[in-house]
Amino acid sequence: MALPLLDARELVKHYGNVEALRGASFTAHAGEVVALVGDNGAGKSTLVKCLSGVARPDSGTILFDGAPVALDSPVSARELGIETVYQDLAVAPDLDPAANLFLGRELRRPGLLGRLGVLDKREMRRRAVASFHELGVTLPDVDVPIGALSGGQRQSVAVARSVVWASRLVFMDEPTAALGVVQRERVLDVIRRVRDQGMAVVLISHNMPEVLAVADRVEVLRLGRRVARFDAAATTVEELVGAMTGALTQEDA
Amino acid sequence: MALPLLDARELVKHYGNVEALRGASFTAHAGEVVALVGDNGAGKSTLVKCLSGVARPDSGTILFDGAPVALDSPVSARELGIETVYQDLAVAPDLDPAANLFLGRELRRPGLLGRLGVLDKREMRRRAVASFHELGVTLPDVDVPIGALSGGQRQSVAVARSVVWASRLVFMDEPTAALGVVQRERVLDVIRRVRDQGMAVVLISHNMPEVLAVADRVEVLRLGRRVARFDAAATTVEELVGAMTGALTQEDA
Amino acid sequence: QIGDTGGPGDAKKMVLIPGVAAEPFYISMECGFREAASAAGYAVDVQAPAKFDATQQTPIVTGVLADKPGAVLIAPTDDKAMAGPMRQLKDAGIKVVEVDTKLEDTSIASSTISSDNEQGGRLAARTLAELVGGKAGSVLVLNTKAGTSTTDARAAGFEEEIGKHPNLRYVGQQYTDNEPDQAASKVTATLSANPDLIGVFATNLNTGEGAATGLRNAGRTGAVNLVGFDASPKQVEDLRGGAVQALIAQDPTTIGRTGVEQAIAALEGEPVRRDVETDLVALTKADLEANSKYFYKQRC
Amino acid sequence: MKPRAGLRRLAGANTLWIAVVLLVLIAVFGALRPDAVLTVFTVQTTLVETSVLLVLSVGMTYVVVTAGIDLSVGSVLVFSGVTSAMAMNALHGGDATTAGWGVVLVGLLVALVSGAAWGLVNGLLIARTGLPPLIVTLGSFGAALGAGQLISDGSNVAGVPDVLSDTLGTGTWFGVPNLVLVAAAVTAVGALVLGATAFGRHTYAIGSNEEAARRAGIPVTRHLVRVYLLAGVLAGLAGFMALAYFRVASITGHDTDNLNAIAAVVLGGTSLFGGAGSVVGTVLGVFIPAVLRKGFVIVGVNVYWQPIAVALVLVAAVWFDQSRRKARDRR
Amino acid sequence: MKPRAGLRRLAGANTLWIAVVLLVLIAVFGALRPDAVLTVFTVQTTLVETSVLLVLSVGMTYVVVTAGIDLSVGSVLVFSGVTSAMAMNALHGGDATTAGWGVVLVGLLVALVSGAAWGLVNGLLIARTGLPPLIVTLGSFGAALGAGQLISDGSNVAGVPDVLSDTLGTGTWFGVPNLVLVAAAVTAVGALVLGATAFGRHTYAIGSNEEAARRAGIPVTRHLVRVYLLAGVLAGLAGFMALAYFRVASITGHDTDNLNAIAAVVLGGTSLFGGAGSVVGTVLGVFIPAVLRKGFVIVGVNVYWQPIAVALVLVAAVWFDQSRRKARDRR
Ligand SMILES: Nc1ncnc2c1ncn2[C@@H]1O[C@H](COP(=O)(O)OP(=O)(O)OP(=O)(O)O)[C@@H](O)[C@H]1O
Ligand SMILES: Nc1ncnc2c1ncn2[C@@H]1O[C@H](COP(=O)(O)OP(=O)(O)OP(=O)(O)O)[C@@H](O)[C@H]1O
Ligand SMILES: [Mg+2]
Ligand SMILES: [Mg+2]
Repeated sequence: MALPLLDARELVKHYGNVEALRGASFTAHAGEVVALVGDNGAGKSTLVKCLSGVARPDSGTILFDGAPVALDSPVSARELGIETVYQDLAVAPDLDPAANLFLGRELRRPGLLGRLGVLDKREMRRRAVASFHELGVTLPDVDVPIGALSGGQRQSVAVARSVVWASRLVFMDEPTAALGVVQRERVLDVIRRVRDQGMAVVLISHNMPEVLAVADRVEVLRLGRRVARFDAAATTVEELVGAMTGALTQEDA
Repeated sequence: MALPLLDARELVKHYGNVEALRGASFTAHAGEVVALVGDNGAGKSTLVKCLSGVARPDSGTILFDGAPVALDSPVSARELGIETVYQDLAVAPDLDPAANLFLGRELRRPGLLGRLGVLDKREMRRRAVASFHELGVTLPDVDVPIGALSGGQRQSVAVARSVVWASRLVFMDEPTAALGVVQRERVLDVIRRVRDQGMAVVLISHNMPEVLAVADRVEVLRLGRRVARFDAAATTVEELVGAMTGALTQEDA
Repeated sequence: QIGDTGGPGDAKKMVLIPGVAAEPFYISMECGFREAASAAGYAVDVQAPAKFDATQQTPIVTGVLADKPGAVLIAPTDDKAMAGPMRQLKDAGIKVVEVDTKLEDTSIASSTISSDNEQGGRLAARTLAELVGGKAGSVLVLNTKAGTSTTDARAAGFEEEIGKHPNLRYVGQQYTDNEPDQAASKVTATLSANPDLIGVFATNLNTGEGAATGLRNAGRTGAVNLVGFDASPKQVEDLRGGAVQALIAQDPTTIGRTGVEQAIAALEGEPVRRDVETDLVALTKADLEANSKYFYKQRC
Repeated sequence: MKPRAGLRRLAGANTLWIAVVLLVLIAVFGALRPDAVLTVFTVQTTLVETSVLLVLSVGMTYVVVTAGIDLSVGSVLVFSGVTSAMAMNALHGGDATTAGWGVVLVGLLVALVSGAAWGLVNGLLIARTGLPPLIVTLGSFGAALGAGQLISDGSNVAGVPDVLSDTLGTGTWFGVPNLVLVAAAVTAVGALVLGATAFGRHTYAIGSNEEAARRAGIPVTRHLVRVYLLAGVLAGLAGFMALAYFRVASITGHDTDNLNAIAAVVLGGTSLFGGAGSVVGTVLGVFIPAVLRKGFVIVGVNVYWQPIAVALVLVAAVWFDQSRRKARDRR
Repeated sequence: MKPRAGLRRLAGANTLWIAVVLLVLIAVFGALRPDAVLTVFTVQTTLVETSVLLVLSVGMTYVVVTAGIDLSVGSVLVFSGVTSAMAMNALHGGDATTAGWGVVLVGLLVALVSGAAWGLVNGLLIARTGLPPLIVTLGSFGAALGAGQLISDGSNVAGVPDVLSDTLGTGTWFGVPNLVLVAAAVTAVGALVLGATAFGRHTYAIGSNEEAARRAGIPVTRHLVRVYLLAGVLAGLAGFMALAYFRVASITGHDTDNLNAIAAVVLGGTSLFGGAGSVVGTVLGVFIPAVLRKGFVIVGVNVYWQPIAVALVLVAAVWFDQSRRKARDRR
C-alpha cells in the first residue's frame, strides 16, 4: 500500500475528567473515501478536531505525507490543504451564505481597491449561488443571514465551503445528517467526485447503508480507540454494528 | 375516521420576504405515528414551531380535540399536553443534562424547603440517569454542562425531555439525525411505545426507510404546502421522494 | 459602635485629606501644608479621593485612622456625611482641622480654616456687574453636578447678588456633570436661545474651560463676560489672554499653612483659633500682576 | 477517598483561585503593615464600607447571569435615599433627627418601594418590549438621578433619625457592625436562592439560552421582570443603608456604583454573556478592589499610582484565576 | 421597478427608523424655537461639540461588533492629550503656545502613539490571554488616567500651540468647522472599512461566532489586537482634537466618555453581543442625545427635568426603531 496521506497514531485527548480519545489511531490515503464510524460519544468529532487543528491532543503523533506535523491551529491544517465540515457547522449566523462560503478567503476587487481590502461582493455572491446550485440547495433569499436558514440549508452551506477549498483532504463530520433525500445524493456524488480528483475524504456518518454505498474503507472507533478496520466492499452493516458496540473486535486495529 | 387530535388548516407564515408556509395543512390522530416529510426548506420545522406555540402563524386555524385553540406560547402548547424535540434542540448549554431534562418543571424538596422553591437536585439527577439509560445514552459524566456533550448525546437529552413530559402529542423534528445505530433503534422503540400509550407522535425525518419502518401515516410538505398523504404500509420510498420533489402530486391533499 | 482602634500611633505625623486629587486649588493647599509641616519637623502624607465625594473620602479617612497620625487636616466633601468618620478620628485622639470646607457639626474639629463659597458667588456677581457696566443682557451660571456643596453655594451666592442688578437678567443655571464639553455645549445652546447673553459665571475650573471654549467657538470671546472661580495657572493664562474676564480666587496656600499652625497648636496644647477666614479676591486683567500671590500652583 | 474527593471538589470550585488572590492580597498588606492592617478596626471599616456595594452587587449578579446589565443601580440608590429621607422628615415635622422607630420603618418601606418601582420599570421595558438592557437602564440611570434631584431640589437631604444611624449605621453586634450583618444576610439569601432554588435555576437557564428557556415553559418575561425588580429592591435597600451610614441622602457620588458592581460581578467569574456565575464569586469580586484601595491608603502609596496599581492587580488576579481554572479543566 | 427597489432597500436599512427619530427631534425643536434651532450657528456648534465623541464612537463600533467592550477610551483620550501637550511644550521651551507646525505634527504623532500603546495593551491582553474585555479595559480605564495624572502631576496641561487651536480647533473650511471635517473623514473611512473590506467582514465574523471565525482561518487573535489598537488610536486622535478645541489637556471630565460612546453604538443598532451593527447607526446614536441636550437647553426645559427627558426620549426612540424594524421583518 502507498504511503498514507494522513497517519495519526495513539492520540490521547482529555477534557477535564473525560477521556475523549484513549490512544486513537487513524489512517487516510489519497484518492479514497474512508468512513469513520462509531457510537455516540465514541470520540469521532474529537478526533476530527484534533486532525484539523481545532483541538490539541494531549499526546500522540500525526504524520502528513509521511512527515510529522504539528496541527496547532486551523490555519496550519488549511495550509496543508485540509478542509473540514464540523458537526456543529461552525458558521457565522449573522452573515449571509455567500459571506460564510468565502469566510477567511474573501475575494477582493481587482486593482487598487482590492489591494486596499475592498471586497468583491457581487462576484462572491455569484460564485456562491453556483456552488449551492451544484449541491441542489435552493435558498429562498441569498441575502438572508445564515442563522435564519433551515437546518438542511445551513448544512449545505458548510459542505459547499469545504469542497470548494480543499486540495488534499476533506473531513466531513455527519455532513448529511440534516439533508433531504435529493441533497444527500448530491453530496454523496460530490464526495465521489472529490475522491476521483485524488483527494482523501473522511466521512463520518451514522447511516450505515450510506457508508457502505460511498466509502472505500471503514475505520471503527469505540470508547476513544480504533477497534476495527474494514474494506467497505467486503463488509456488512451487521459487522460494522458489531464492531461499534463491542460485540466484535479485531486484534490488529 | 375518529376526530383528529390535532387539525391545522391553511397555515401561512412569512419571515420578511420569505414565505415559509403557504397554506399548509396537517392532521394527527391519537395513537398514531404520523411522519412529516419534505425537502430541505419545505417548511417542516416552521410548521412544528407554529403548532407548538413557538412561532405564530400569520393566518390559518388550529383545532385541538376538535376545538379551535390559540397556540400563542409554548406554555399553552404544554398545557394541552404537547411536547416537542426541536431541530435546533433548544437546550441550555451551560446547564447539566439533568437540569435540562427538568427545565421548567424542576422537582422540589418535600416539605417547607420545597415550598420555598428549593430544588431536589439528587432526585432529579437520579431520574435523569434512569431516563438516559432507557434511551441507551451513556454519558461520561452527568455533571458536565450539556454544551460539552457530543452531538448525539445532546440530541438524546432533548428526546428524553419530550417523551418524559408529553401526555397527548409529541413533535419530533429530526430526533434521530445525530444518533448512533443503537440509539436510533431505541428512540424508534420509544416512539412506538408512546404511540401505544395512546399519544400522537409526529416524526420528521429525512431517512425514508426509518419513516416507513415506524410511521403509520405520512404527510408530505412541499414549498410550504401539503402535497400528499400516504398510508405508510401502502407506499414506497420512490413514491415519497416523488411527492417531495414534485414529480408526483395528489389532488386532495 | 464601630471605632475601637487600639494602640497609639505616630504623633509626629500629619496627614492632609483634600476634597479631591489633582486640582490646583488643593495642590496649592498641599504646598502650604507640606512646607509648614516639614518646617515644624512633622512627617507628612497626603491622601486624596479621586472624586469630590463622601463615599470616596470615607474609606480614606478610616484608612488614615488605622495609621494613627497626630493630626489630620481635611476638607470634608459633605457637611453631614463626613461627620461620622471624622468623629472617629477625634475619638481616636487625633487632632482634626478643617480646611476649605467644614462640617455642620462644629464639635469635631479643633479649628476651621475656610473661605466662604457663597461669599465667593456674591463677589462673582458684583465683579460681573462691574465688567458689564450699565449694559443690559442675560447672565448664565454653569454649575457642576447637582448636590456638589461647594459649587452649589457659589451658584446660590451669585443668584442672590445678581438679583440686585436689574439690568442683568438671570437665565438660571445649567448643570454640566463637571465635563468641559457639556459646559461648552450648554453655553452655545444658551447663546442660540438668548443672543443677548452678556455674562457667564462658571463655578469651577472645568466649567470655566468649557465655557471659554464655547464662547471662542461662537466668536463671542470678550463680548460675553466670563467670570471663573479659582486661579489655576491655565485660568490665569486665560485671563491674561482675554478668554476670561475675571476670576474669583481663594488663598489655598495660606489655608494649608494656617491649618498646620492650628494643628500644631492643638497638639501642643497651645490656644487654638476656632474659626479662621481667609481672603477671597476678584482678579481682573487690570489688577492681575499685583495679585500674583493668589495664583494657584500646579506643583510645589 | 472521602477527604480527597472533598479536596477535589474544592479545587474544582470556580471561585477557589480568585479567593486565593484575595487571601494573598490580605497577607501581603498584613506583612507590610501588621500593626495597621490586621486590626479589628481595619477589618470592621473595610467590611462596613463595602456593605452597600455588596448589596448592589448581589442584585447585579442575578441581572448579569440572565445576560443583562443594570446601569441604573447607583441612581436608584440615590433616588431611594432621597425619597426615604424626605418621607421621614415629612412624617416628623421637617426634621426626623429625633424621630423614633415607627418613622424609620416607614422610611425603610419608602426606600424599598422606590427601588422596586424603578426595578419594575426596567424589568417591564426590557422583558416586555425586548429593548436592550443597556439602553433601558442607561435611561433609568439618568431619569432616576434626575427625579431624585427634582424631589430634593438638587441638594442633599439631611435629617436622618439618630436611632437609625446609631443602630444600623454605626452600631455593632458582638463586634460585627450591623450594616455588615445586613449585607451578609442579603448575600447569604441571594447565594442560596441563586444556587438552590427553581428561581435561581430559571435565571441561569434564561442567561444560557433565552429561547430554550421560553420553549421549556419558563415564564421568561415574568422572570426577567422579577430579576430587575430584585435588583431595584436591593438598590433601594442599599440606599437606605447608605442613609443610615452617612446620615444624609447624598445625590452625588454614585455615578460609578454601576460600573463598580458590574466589575465585581465579572471579577467574581460571572460572564457578561450570562448563564454562569455565582454570588460567592461576586463577594470576592467586591472585596478585592476594596482591600486594594484600603491597603494602598494604609501603606501610603502615591495617589496617582493607586489607580494604576489597582488596575494591575485586577487584571493579574483575573489572569491568574483563569489560567488556574484552565489548568484544572485540562487535567 | 428600479426606484421602487431602491425605496425598498432604504426602508430595509437597519438605520432608517432611528434616522427618522433624529429628524423628528430636529423638526420638533425647530418648530418650538425656529429662530434659535435652525440657524447656521446652532448647527455648526452642535456638529463641533459632537466631533470628539463621534471619533471615539467609531472605534467603539468596531469593538462592540466583535462582542467586546472598551471602557478605557475616555482615559486614553486624557492620557494622549496630556502626553501630546507635554511633548509639544517640551519641544518649545516649556510653552508651545507660539510653536509652529513642526511641533504640532510631533504632538499629533505623540497623541496617536499614546493611544495606540493603550490600544495595544488592551488588545494583547484580551486577544492573547482571553481575559474578559470588561475587566481589561476597566483596568486600563484606571491605569491610563492614573498615568496621565502621574505625568502631568495631576493638573491640566496648557500651552497648546495657537496655530493648532486656531486651525483645527476653531477654523472652518467653507463654513464647515475643521474639527467636523476630521470627524467626518474618520467616520467615512470607518464606515467604508467596516462595510466593504475584508477587515470589516472579519470583524463581523468574530463577533458573530469567534470559534467559527478561527476555524475559517481568520487570524482572530491578530484581528482583535488590531480592533482594540484602532479604538486606541482613535481615542488618541480624539485626545488631540480635544486639545485643539479646548486649548488645554484636561485631566477630569472624561469619566463618562466610555458610557456615552457605548450608548451611541447601541442606540445605533449595534448589539452588545456582536456580529451586527454599522457606523452609520453609530453616527445617529451620537447625534440623538447631543441634539436632545442642546434642544432642551434652547427651549428652556428645567435643569432637573433634562436628564429625565433625555432618558425618556432615548428609550422611546429605540422602542420605535425596534418595533418598526420588527414590523418590516414580519411583512
Ligand atoms: N469540551 C468537552 N468537554 C468535556 N467533554 C467533552 C467535550 N467534548 C467532548 N466531550 C466528551 O468526549 C466524548 C467524545 O465526544 P465526541 O464529540 O468526540 O463524540 P462523537 O463520537 O463525535 O459522538 P456523536 O456521534 O454523538 O457526534 C463524549 O463523551 C463527550 O461527552
Ligand atoms: N427566521 C427566519 N427568517 C427568514 N427565513 C426563515 C426563517 N426561518 C425559516 N426560514 C425559511 O423558511 C423556509 C422553511 O424553513 P424550515 O426550517 O421550516 O424548513 P424545513 O422544512 O424544516 O427544512 P430542513 O429539512 O432543512 O430542516 C426556509 O426556506 C428557510 O430559509
Ligand atoms: Mg460527533
Ligand atoms: Mg427543519
